[in-house]
Amino acid sequence: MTQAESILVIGAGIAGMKASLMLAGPARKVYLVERLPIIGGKTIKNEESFPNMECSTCMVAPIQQAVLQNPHIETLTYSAVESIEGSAGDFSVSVRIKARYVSLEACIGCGMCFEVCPVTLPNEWEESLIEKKAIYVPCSGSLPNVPVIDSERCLKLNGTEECNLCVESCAFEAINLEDEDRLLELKVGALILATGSETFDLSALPGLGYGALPGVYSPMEFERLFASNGPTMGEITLRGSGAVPDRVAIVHCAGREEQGYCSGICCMYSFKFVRFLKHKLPDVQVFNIHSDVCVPGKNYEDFFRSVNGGDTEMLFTSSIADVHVSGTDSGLRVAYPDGGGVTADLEVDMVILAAAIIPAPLTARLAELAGVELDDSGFIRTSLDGSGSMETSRAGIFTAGTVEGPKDIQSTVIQAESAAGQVAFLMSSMADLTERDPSGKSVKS
Amino acid sequence: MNSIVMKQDASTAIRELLAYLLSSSRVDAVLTMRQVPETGSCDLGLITDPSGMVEAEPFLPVMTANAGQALSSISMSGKRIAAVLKPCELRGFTERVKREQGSFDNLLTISSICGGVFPLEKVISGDLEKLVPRYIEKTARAEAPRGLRETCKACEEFVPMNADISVSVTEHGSLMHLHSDRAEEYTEGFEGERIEARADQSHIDRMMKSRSAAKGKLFQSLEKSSGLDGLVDLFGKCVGCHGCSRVCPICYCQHCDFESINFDYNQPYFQESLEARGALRLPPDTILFQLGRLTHMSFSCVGCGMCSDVCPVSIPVAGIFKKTGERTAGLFDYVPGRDSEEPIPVMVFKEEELGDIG
Amino acid sequence: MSETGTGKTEMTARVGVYLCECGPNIAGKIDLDKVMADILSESDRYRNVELVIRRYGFLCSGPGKQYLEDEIKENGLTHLVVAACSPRDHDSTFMGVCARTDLNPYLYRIVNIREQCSWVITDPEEATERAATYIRGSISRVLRQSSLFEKPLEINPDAVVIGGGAAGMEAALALSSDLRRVFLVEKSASLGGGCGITMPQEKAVIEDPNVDIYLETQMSSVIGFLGNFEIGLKSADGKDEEITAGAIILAIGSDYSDPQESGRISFSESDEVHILAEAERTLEAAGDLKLRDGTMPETIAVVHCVGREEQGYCSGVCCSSSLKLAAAIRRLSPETAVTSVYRDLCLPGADGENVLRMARESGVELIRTKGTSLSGMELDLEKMDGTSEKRSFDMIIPAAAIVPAADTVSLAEMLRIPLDEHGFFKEAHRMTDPAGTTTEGVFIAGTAHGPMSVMSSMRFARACAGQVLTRLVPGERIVPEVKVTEILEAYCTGCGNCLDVCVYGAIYADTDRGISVVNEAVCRGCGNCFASCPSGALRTRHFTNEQIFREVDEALR
Amino acid sequence: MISDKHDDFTPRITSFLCKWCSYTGADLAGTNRLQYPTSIIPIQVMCSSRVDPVFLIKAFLSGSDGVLMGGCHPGDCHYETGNYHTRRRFAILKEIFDSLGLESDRLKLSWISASEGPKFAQVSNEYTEQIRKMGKNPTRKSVFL
Repeated sequence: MTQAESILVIGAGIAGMKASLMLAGPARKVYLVERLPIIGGKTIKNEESFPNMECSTCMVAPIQQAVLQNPHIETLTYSAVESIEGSAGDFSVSVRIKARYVSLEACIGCGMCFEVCPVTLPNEWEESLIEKKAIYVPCSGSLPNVPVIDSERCLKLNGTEECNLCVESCAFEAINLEDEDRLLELKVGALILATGSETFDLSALPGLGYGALPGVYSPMEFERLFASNGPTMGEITLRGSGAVPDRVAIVHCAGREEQGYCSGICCMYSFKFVRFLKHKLPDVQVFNIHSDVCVPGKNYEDFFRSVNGGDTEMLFTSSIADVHVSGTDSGLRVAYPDGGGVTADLEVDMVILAAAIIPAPLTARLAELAGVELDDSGFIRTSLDGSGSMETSRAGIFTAGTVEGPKDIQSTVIQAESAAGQVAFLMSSMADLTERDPSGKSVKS
Repeated sequence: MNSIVMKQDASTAIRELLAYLLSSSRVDAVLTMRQVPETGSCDLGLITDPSGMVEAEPFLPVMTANAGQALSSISMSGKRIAAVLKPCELRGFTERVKREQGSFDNLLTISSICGGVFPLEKVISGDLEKLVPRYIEKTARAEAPRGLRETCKACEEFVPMNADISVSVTEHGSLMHLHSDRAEEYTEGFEGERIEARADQSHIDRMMKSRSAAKGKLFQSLEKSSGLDGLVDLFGKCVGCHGCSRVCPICYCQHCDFESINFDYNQPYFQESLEARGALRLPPDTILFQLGRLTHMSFSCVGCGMCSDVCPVSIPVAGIFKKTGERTAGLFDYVPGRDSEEPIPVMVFKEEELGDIG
Repeated sequence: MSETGTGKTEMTARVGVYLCECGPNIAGKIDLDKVMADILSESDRYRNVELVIRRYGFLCSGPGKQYLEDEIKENGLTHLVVAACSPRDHDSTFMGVCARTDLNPYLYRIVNIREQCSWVITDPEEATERAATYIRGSISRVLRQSSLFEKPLEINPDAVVIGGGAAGMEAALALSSDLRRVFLVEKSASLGGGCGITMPQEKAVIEDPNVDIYLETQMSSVIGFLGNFEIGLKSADGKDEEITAGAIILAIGSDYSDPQESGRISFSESDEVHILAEAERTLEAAGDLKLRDGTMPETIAVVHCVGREEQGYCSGVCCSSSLKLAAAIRRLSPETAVTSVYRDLCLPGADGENVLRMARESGVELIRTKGTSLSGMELDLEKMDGTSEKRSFDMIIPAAAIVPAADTVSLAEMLRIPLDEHGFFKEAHRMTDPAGTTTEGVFIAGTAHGPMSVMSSMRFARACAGQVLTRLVPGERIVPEVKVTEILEAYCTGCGNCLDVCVYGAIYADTDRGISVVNEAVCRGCGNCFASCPSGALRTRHFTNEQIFREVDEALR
Repeated sequence: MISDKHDDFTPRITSFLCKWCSYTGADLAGTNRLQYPTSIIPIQVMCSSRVDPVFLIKAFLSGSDGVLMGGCHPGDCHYETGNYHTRRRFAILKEIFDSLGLESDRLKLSWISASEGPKFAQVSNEYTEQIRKMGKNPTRKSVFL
């Protein structure tokens, strides 16, 4: 196999996985690089996806399995791209595979090592709602189901003390504290950037109380709170008090003004949260404080209607920017200007902020490495010719999913399929050139 | 509804209509009950020559086979056929059409408000001659004739549901109701006064009253054999002949799966199960066979009663199927044989239904 | 084979049963020696079966796999049972081991004695007993499995694109190369579709030597499956032609809803009410929007969300189109006052925000209402503060909803694909396969899928192209699933139950023979048809009644 | 081979689990070490719609104290609509059992998704307890064919 037939996909979320599965085959090898120790991306953080309220794990797990079992995909988890040189058909990429300290081959995922580890840390994958050990898998049901060691917090690795408990607990001799980062030099013909996005940093909106008031939640926190494989095993209980909420306000458009665009999916996930709440807490009262309802496409309005009125009260505000959340003796107060511009008050015990979708912090760095342009919002720019192409400003480098801008899962998959098609086309035209070049010159090295 | 007044008795009138259909070449053949005058023997027959109509006894109150079952392949021959069917036979046929085992395309169906039929044993014993005149008289008065099959006594679906032509007979006379364009078209030119009339509802109501009462009693008698022990009691005498499924209009399979290797047992199974559980119930197949059949077709059971009629050991199969079938069909407001366009419940679904089942 | 006393020749099966210790994960809970002894003690209950039972440390490890491979070869195993972890983890691993030997991988089973036994059952004795039960069930079942063989199929890489609008042309361009022909079939006499403006791809499509364009032509018939379709085309002048292709892309576009459908809007022919798409076209062609009498309107209202209520969805593009049009009118004729009347502004993405800014900057008046009705040229606006206002305009432009094209129904029937609740083609899976349909090899692009922007249409088109480009690689063959359903013709009555429940259209009625026929290349092996067949005429390989019954019987022994 | 060391019996619950959701959910229960009784006998099928009601009858008559059918939640079927068919077939079978006076509680349908490991364990525990209260299946006493 030559570089012309190899592809590098960066990011193993649903876009990266779909693109990899489409491209991998006897004639094409795919390297799938993922920063986290597990694959699956953001989708697997959601118990259910709108609008079908379909179980996300059920939807994604077969895709994850297919990726891991595909002989033509080399999945490099816990890895990062360090440099990208060359041009379409002939890229040289170096990938750093971080020391995992646990052998992907030998470990069977029994989890014995977690129990003995004396170090506890917040589990960021679970939005820090629970803790993990210094040797950990991010969540139950992780794929690959092999832990990593946080080298900065591991007592042995950071030099605090000669702890060897995990090594001793492992019956499989899968843990090697001498493990080191490895650098892998890859020759590939094309790249697909699919590193996803983040949600707006809500602490930048002090008026909404996130961070200061424990009853105020980010969307991802709430997703994990609801998830049956999450920190509370799916029980919706309030941070701190552990009480079950009676009244919940969902504030739309958090960060829209600041970002300067509507993410197009926050209304839908907010309505999904209404379903979540009513499903588990039938007596809960829910309020959606919004100014515009944006539910585009053939599948979304029905969903909105199914919650509107019955399950939630839609409260219109003339200015999201003037919504204010404060703490009271009994819970939280949300103050907002209503349709006539008069300030209304709402007493609740839980607030969920529908945060905007923003570029992931590492997107700019990736763009710089890959030499591709960003758009004004900081997402990777595509379709420079208006044709819907997924090619970036650099030939041979394509992109897919929310790294290109906020979008729902459907559009993410469509982009992944588009990008995969364009890569396949590029590859076949190159192979074609090779065959037909009478001079014998070839793009193959 | 356009109806034709029948001057003579219903059998004669329909015989004449059938002869008319044959002689005017509107149909190629007629399916009807026949009785050979010399011997009194009766069967279901296909007649193509108008002169053969003398043997036709369209409303003979016996069911030698479910005519709906017999009609299956005949109806798909491409020939135009007029068929005289009892309401349950027509419903059975309709259920078969839904399963691609028959077609209404070239068919004129004639049915009547049904007084029920006598068990086959009455035909064999030769008692039929005596019973029929009394039957006609009683049925016209909406009374239950004696000696009918238990299933018929308890049948509440005695009014034809989707016949082209239905016949109603009361003390006040007999009428032929035309329900479809085809009925109008085929009877064009057939002699008889046309009036606007429906079947006499009070007559139907009176019949229904006695039927409902009988059904209540039948179902109640089955309660005694409830539960696993009850089923064992009921089916304990089963000889495993599978006659019930062979005569069933809904059991349309060419080969019964329950007789296939899928349900065969190997020797170690017998031995080990016997050792583990200490007893083996023979004859084989009974409970699984009947439960399996119920899952396959109870919701489509038209209650024709053939299964009970042929059971050599008098197991009330029809009653059981009817009782269960009413419940399984009721889950989906399904009425077997009501309409050939109504989908079979297990072939379709609604996204929102049966809420608390999972 | 061994000779028996009766002179008959009988097969002797050699079943290998390998228990993985998985370190303490299995061996720490389950007494594997006892399991082995229990099963061996009963080995005489299998006729003509020899059991080989062994335990091993880690069967999934490199040495473990090698050990298993050697064992299969050395013992001449005819069947293999591996008692280890979940099939999700290592089913394919051990199938791979079988594939390196003469043992057909489908004569092997994995038994999950870890995730669903040792890890969940507290008591070691109970877990041990349970493991033995599972393994016995699997021995019984594996003996009834049969060898299955993959049958790669040759494919035709060409594609047919139905519809010559933006999506269709984009798909054609994305696909065409010297390795692949594209047949672009358009019902009308010209390319371009419903956008009303000249699409930039048109020239490229016409000049592309690998794209065959069929104008005034419709698809009249189709048979086949992914990689091998035969498609009948009928042209307006009655000419029939048959083409073959490996995939079909549906890009037939959409229509606009009738604004008067709702009853909230009523106007007559003579009123100056023009739907948005018309107004866009006029503005593009003429450079301005005039009233019928040739004068310029002084006031124009653009009414958003017309049809949203009735259709039950937000088309997602009308807000943007409406504001763009409003801004364009203001730019071209600054003396015209333009008012946009909306309920919610749905303007996702950075572009949306730009459009809104442009509209504001160009002086478009924006009015948010709870609802709007129209009678003649007078709008009744229900304001957010609860008051209402009636206003008349010289011209009114309703932004009608995007609705399915008329051909959608007939094409769906021809291709045996379902429609969604709004009458658009239904995707195979809303999230994971949005461009695919339940008929493999048939894809949906553009607004035939649902309302979307031109950019999204082209993305869908490229996604369809992506599916074709990656699945139908010239010179490569495709390997259909082997664990599919087969039909036992002698048992089939042709009742059609199986056809009704199969969402993939994998079963056909052979009316001449009065039976159903399974297209194995299309079947995905779910087994729904099997459960719908009272005759037992269907059999899903690897999940036959006999296999499952034996497993149940053994487990309950 | 039933463990009789407890005063009360250990039910045997034949469980037909669809490959995509409920089997994966059961695996997740294992990964999380959620304990449940030894009663569950899992049989993996591709889709709950593969489970012919006759399988359930067969398991019942073969001496299963309970029969559990697990599938993807309605709307989530890996094969589009399979579980909607399952649901109807199951409803019919329940009704048949009820009408014949058989204990229809010995049949259970449960929608368990791939992430619902805790639900699988909970259903297993609760259903086992329910069956334990009902007592042994009378078909354990003799072989029914």
